[in-house]
Amino acid sequence: MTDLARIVEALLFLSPEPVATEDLASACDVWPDDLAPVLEELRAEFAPGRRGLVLREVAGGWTLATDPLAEPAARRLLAKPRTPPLSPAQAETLSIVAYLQPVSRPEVARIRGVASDSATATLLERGLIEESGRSQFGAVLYRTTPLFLKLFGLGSRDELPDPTQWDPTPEEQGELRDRLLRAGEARAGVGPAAALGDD
Amino acid sequence: MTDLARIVEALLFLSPEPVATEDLASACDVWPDDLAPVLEELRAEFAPGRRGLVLREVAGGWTLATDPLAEPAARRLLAKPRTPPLSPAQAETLSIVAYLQPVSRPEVARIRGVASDSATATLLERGLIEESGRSQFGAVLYRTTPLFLKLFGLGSRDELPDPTQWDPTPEEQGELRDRLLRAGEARAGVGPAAALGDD
Amino acid sequence: MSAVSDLQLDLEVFSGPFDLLLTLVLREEVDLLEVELAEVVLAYLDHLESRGELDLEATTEFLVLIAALLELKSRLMLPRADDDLLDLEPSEAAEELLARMLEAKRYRSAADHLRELLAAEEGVRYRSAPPPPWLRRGGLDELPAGVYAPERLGAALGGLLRHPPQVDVTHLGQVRVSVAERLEVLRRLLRRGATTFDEAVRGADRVTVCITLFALLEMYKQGEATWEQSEPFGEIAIVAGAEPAPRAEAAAT
Repeated sequence: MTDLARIVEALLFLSPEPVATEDLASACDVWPDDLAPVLEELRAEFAPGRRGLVLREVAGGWTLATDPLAEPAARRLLAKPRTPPLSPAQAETLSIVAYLQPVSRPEVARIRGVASDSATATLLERGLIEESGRSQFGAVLYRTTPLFLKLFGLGSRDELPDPTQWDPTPEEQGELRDRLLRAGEARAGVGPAAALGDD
Repeated sequence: MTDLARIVEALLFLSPEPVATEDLASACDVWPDDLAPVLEELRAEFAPGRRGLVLREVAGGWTLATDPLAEPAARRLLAKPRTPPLSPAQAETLSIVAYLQPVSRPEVARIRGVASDSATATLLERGLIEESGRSQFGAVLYRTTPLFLKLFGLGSRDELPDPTQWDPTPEEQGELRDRLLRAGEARAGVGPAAALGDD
Repeated sequence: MSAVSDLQLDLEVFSGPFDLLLTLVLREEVDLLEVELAEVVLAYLDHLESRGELDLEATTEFLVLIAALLELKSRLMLPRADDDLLDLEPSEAAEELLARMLEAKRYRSAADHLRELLAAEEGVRYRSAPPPPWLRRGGLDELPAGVYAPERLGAALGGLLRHPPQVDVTHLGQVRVSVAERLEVLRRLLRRGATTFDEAVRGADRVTVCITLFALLEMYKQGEATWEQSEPFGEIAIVAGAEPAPRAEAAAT
């Protein structure tokens, strides 16, 4: 291992947050380009399945993380539960914030069709979203945090897939429209509202 | 690297304190004797001079530490003094405390329209605000600190800039506190206490 | 099963589940003008009470549906409305509902994706140990004086003094507006003399506009108010009727 690789390994171990290539370079007093081969070397060294640690690129920087292989033992040693899963309301609120940020709570409520105050409060408390100023109407705006990217294994927000990929096809939309109109005939204990809600 | 060595590497990476052999063994669900060769393997892997990290056996057990080689870079990356930016939530909270002090947390929440616990906690932790007794209703009151005056370059609280120049509704009558509370309530609409968080 | 599809109605012109009524109205098999929407709302409130719980999701669904019906009915009932105003096809109402449902669905699917991402990260842990003592960053007290600009505080405070434009109350909005409230608004305006519909709904969101129109229809029915629109899309002038009806409030809320 080169000295530069050894230093970078140590920096990644010490830093509580992912470190951008530029910050690593200036700490090591080298050009970012000089760091590229070192990061490749470390990436190969800490490739998944090789060691107990994996080198990851998340939240715009580099960081070391444990291999899931160690999870049962880590749970026994640290007695700390991992991040609890998200409730459906929290996940919906988070997805709206992630895609539309900065976005206000009223806007989230409009899209979800229900008030989302407690989901928003939980996401704030868990550090997945944060305030980012106010809208022109004075409503607090929210955005996602670096912790969100880190916990979801994303390098940046650009890695979120295009959400229109989940939209129904025009044919399916036409069908939904027809069903809304024809729901009476299709109704066998299931109304139009419920039928659409399940799609 | 064996799976057991990988797991132990991950555990040593995660643990902030040295871990005793027995604790490592029970976390890995093996006998301490089974761990001896694994620790030898890791000790050779993380021998001084080989990598950026060194495996050390100290009084309390085993621990990973960085090689002194990385110290200057680590200081440049992590120990350099910096002025933490004020987030929008922190700036709003701090301005309310600065202009209205002493002020209670529920008042801050009413004016901002959202719970401000994390902003308040950060300002307290950084020493920009401090507690100053309790209101007649038992709520903790806050005021700014001498450090606040120093960092904002103010000789005393009287030197806070006159907010008139930023006042969007100069036609409104009343004390600053009343006006802030009225505006906060107007922004919150007629909504339930949910908007105020945990007052 | 959502509370909305459970809702059974027993009205003068229709008896059966609410979602069937919706369907029949959209297919023009039941005349919306003959449906007492206030009765539907009352039935729903009774229904909620009997369930003993408030299902926000279902309540919102109901409100969206009833608002769509209110809007449709309002348009049908507008006096002197010409063909332009009557052209809201049932398909347009369906279109509106569809658009909302698609948007909500998009982010529900994105939410599912996020939950999958999080599940895939199961077992990935990051180091959270504090840095060693020799690396601890100095506190703020080591910073030089004046690193922050006091103007930042003045500007932040100024922002907090701003009153939102009235439209902002919609952010707590659609679930919280009631016919009783809108009756109150209309009566208050009328006590000061004649008013206009625009005045009554200034800055209001769509649902509030619908509910206000519904409140106005209720006042009209009770002889509390009449209104006039001289041209399509023109201003709607509202004047107090000859005989304010004492029963009006009970009937409408």
